[in-house]
Amino acid sequence: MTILLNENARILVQGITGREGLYHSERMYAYAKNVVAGTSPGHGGEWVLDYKVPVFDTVRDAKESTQADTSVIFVPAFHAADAIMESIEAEIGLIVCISEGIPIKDMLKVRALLEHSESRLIGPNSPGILTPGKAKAGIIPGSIALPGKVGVVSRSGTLTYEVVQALKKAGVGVSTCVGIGGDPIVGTSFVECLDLFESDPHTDQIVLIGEIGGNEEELAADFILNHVTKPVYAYIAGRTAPENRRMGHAGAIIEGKTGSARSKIESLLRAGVQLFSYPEEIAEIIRI
Amino acid sequence: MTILLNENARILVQGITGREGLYHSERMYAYAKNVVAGTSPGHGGEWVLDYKVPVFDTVRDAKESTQADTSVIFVPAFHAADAIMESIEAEIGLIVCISEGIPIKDMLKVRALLEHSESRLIGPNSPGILTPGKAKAGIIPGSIALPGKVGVVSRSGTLTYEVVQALKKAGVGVSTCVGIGGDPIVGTSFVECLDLFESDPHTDQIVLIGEIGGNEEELAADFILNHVTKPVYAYIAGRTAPENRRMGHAGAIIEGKTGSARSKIESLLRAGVQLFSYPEEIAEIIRI
Amino acid sequence: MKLHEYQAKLFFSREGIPVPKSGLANTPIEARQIAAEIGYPVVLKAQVLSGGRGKAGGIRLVRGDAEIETTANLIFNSEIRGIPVHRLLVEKAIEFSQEFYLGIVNDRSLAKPILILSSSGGIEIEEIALTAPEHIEKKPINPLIGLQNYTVRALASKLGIDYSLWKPLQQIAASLWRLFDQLDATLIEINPLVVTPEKTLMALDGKMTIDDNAIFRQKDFLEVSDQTAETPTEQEAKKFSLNYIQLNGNIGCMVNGAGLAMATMDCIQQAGSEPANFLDIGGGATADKVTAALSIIIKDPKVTAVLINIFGGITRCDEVARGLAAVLPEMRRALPIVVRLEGTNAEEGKKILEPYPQLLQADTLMAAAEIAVRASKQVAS
Amino acid sequence: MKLHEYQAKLFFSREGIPVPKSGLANTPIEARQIAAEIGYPVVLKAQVLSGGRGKAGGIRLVRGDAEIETTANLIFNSEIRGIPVHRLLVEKAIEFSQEFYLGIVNDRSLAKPILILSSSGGIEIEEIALTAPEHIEKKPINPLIGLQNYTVRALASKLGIDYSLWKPLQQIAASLWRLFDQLDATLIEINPLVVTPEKTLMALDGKMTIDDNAIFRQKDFLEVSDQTAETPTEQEAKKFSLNYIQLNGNIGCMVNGAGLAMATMDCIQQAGSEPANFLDIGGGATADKVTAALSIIIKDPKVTAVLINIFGGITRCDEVARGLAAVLPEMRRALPIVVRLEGTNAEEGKKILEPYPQLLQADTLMAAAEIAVRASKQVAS
Repeated sequence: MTILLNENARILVQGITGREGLYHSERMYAYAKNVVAGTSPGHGGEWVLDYKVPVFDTVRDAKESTQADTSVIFVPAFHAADAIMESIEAEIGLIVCISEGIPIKDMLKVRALLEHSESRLIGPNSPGILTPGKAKAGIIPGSIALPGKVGVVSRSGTLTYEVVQALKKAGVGVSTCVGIGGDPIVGTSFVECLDLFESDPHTDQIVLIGEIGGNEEELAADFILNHVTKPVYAYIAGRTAPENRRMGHAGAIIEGKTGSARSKIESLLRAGVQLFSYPEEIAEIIRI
Repeated sequence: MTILLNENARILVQGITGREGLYHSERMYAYAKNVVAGTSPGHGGEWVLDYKVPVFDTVRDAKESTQADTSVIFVPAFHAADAIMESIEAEIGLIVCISEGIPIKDMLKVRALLEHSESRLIGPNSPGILTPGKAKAGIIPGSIALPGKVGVVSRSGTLTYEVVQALKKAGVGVSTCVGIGGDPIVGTSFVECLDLFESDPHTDQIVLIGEIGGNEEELAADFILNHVTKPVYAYIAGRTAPENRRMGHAGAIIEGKTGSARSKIESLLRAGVQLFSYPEEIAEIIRI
Repeated sequence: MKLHEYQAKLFFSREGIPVPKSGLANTPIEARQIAAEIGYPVVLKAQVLSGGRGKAGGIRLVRGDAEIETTANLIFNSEIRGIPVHRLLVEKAIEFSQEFYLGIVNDRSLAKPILILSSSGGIEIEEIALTAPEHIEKKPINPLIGLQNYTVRALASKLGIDYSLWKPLQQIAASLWRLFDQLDATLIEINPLVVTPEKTLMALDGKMTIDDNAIFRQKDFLEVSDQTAETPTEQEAKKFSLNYIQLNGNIGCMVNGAGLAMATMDCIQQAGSEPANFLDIGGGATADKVTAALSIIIKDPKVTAVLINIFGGITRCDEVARGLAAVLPEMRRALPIVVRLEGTNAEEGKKILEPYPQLLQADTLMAAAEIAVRASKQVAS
Repeated sequence: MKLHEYQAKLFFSREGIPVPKSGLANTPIEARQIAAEIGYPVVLKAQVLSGGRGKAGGIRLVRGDAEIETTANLIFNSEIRGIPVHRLLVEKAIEFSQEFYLGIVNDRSLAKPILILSSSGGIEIEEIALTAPEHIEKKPINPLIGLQNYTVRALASKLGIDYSLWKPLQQIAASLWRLFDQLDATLIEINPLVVTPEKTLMALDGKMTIDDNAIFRQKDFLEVSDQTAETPTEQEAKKFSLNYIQLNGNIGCMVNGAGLAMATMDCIQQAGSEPANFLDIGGGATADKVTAALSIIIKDPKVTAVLINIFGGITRCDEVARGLAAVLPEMRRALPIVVRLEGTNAEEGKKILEPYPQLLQADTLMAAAEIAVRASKQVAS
């Protein structure tokens, strides 16, 4: 077992007839043959991918017919919260939302719904999950990673690709790579992913890729200090980004001094994490 | 043990400095001496009932200082949902709302909150709970009931008093009398109360007092048929009430033929319940 | 509070739900003027708060100028299930190929609003609910989240509604939800929601009920609530916050609590007569309110006896007695009045009423009903 | 999107939150006219989207007609933390006995809005948060239920705020919540919320930030968004949905993905130079967008080299290459451009760029940064 996603996943693509949805469904299918259904309102009864994948009007119909357990969402931002809620209501276990630009208010509702559901949400604004050699739910290029024992978790998309590819060039493989999404409110946190990697027997080391803003990395550092025994490596992007002209005091009152690259790096160092200062440097410092 | 309320209850009165709140706090205190606190915004630090009961600004403060576990709400309708939510948030186990006239929309929110809380709500628009000889949470006159082994559950206030007093005149005592409240949306249903009475070793027989409208009585009949072994007696008020000129079809689509006195009486008869046709008749048919 | 069709359609329109062009007429002449503006054919619709208006002759098609005043007059001079007609909605007649039903109503046991959609709307919808339930689909709405589009799509998909109509259906359902949520409605329905020849959707009839408990925060309705049809007596009762419904019998009743009031009415019938009204004075009524209640009851000329049944809890019997004592000396008719006082301060109340020997006493509710019925028959004979 | 104080106060006013009388002046003469209307003393407040306006001289008290134009001129001719002043809010000066802070902001880890109240508001609030946190109370709001009065009372009670102020505080907090919820705000604050000599509350300054992702459904802001101060280049970038922020260095950057863009900037600094901008072309950029992005970068005269770093995922490298190829022939300045293409269709992209030998290639990100910095220094020398 790897975390979240493995070869037994039965993937449903919400928005499968759209440009992005169809393109990436092909890629996912090519990677692991486990795309079992798609949804697209009004297209129920059609087929895509050369009659290999049936299309349904609703997630519930798709689930009932195909036992899909993992949903990957490619719909425009203003429909994305609706799509997530549809999957929550249909009791899809793992929901991966690629769409970006969802209003925060919608995500507050989604988070509140998730609290009392059996579903886990990854994203939104996530590149998805890649378990090399086994399955892919999202848009992380399959070619950039080797199977292996390093767990990767990140708030970023393309920055993650850099790191994972650097590992591959060094011959280092990945157990699972999770992009938790770059938005302020996401379904699954660094801490939850670290917890999963810590308990995963197929993960030996963990790479965390963070960036400035919020306090996710600080919370991750606390968690690592107290609960993670496996070696953790981390990169924080945005050391040179100008501090966003802060307006209003509420942020300062809530978050105190967290949020800056310095705060995050210091917290992680205190937790015994090894920092790397540019993406490809991971290949130089990781010990296999 | 009787259901919901016994001599160990620690009662908090929300709205204790108001006219009704104060009057009924005195009655409750006189009945069982277990009113331990009251709330009234801005009156925190004061005392009522001859310095026997301290007043707090908030339910949380009151609970922390007095370990209150039961709240009785006497606040105007447009503050009542706020008061219920305050008690839910403070994790009060039993909330009894006497206030009537709460907008249904507010009650939909309250019910949704209750679903994921540890609190039980009785009411709103409830006369409260009386466990004769032990404790009283609400406005049911203590003098009308003897302690005994008949459980009483009702949607009505004064109609319940008639029935309970008729039992007393016949020398029949009550284990607990629960007014679930006359509003369309209440916190605790007939079915839940029947379930509690069925498991209560101190209740031998059950009296259910219903009225026209909704399908609570029909659901109760189903439950009695399948889950209640104790004898149940029932009275349905409104046999001669003119059918409310129904407007719109949605009610009919949702509720079908339920709602009328005939539907309720037939369902209860099918469930083996003994019906009585005027309040005092209970004294003639109940077997002790 | 139930709204008239024309009121519901104003709200529909405000939220972007398509409705036919229309105007409200108080006279046949106004009806003709409105029809001239919007163009024939038009439909004249009696604005009364009752179902079955069509079958009762309250809805009529008019094809031209020649017949409109006559037809309008016909409706104005009729009664729809006993309700006089004061206003007509004059509405452009709309062609359609299909009738849907779309509604939101609170489900009491779920404690959630339910969205209901049917591909077979129209006046037979209740019949269809019983005989062909597969034409009706419904789903609960999480009241904290609000109606989501996927819920509408799920219903439309199950009913096989043409995909070209899903988007307008989503929009109309979203508008309906906004109205339901923002206006504290307990029911809103569009029936029929028709498909026009241009493949658009249009609301041909609409019903809305607003939660009476929420009117205090609904400014829109504080103004219109006086327009809903009620008898003058019911309106006067409203002023005193008395829950009063006029009925056809001759025993006037005054009771505290709706359940007990219904039980009292049942007892009257069981004793061989019929109640003249339902009247719940509520909890904790003051003497003033009781005075008003008794005055309203005895104004009804049908009333030949009065039964006052009070079980004091929040209500104090002495307060009730004081309220009665204020009316008794001024009563013009010598009506038998049975008073039963139980519970809080009953003894004090009875003492206050001692100076009025015309009052009949009773110990039990059933006895009180029997005494009232007997006395009523003596008065009538 | 951040709103100006005057915009926030318009919303406050609409929701019934008391604010001082005021008017917006574009010139010193307008300022004098407004002041004459509302009466002296007035406060002139520079409308710029920056904190610390007072310390920077952007807020000044004016006691009479004699000094107003001079003072207004002074502010109009100044810059507040580098931002020019185009508008002044001319506001009635208000006496007060106490300053509160009241705000709502989203808490990212809780995924809930937080209500914050302080009995020690004013410009030192952040300092107080660190040194005297007992003067600040906060509580999360259930976003599905909305702010309830008991939450406001709990904070007011803990802070020992005078009971006479609880009701107005509840009302203002409720208004703030309605604005927060209805306008898709991510932050709203009133600071200071003052207690006037008449013991009423009044909002003397206000800040609001609206969720950029929700502007599409917020009609109020589609209109005002052009009024928020941004450089012309940033506005042009917005037209093409490019996330562009101008900085002070001389290596222009174009990257896909915000995280990778920041990492690229970090690499530039590590290689010994500074980035001229942050530019994220987003996922799946078309050739047109890439063309616009490169044009914007090279318009900046500070730029002495460009670093293009694309790791294709959703973005296809051949599409990016086509976009670059469209600008290259028209470039007036001979700038060194380092292009790094990885991932989806990288080989096709490289092929498209083969005809442009002026482009420098790099395999790794760090190498690309080093090459760009070296080339930049050669250009500069």
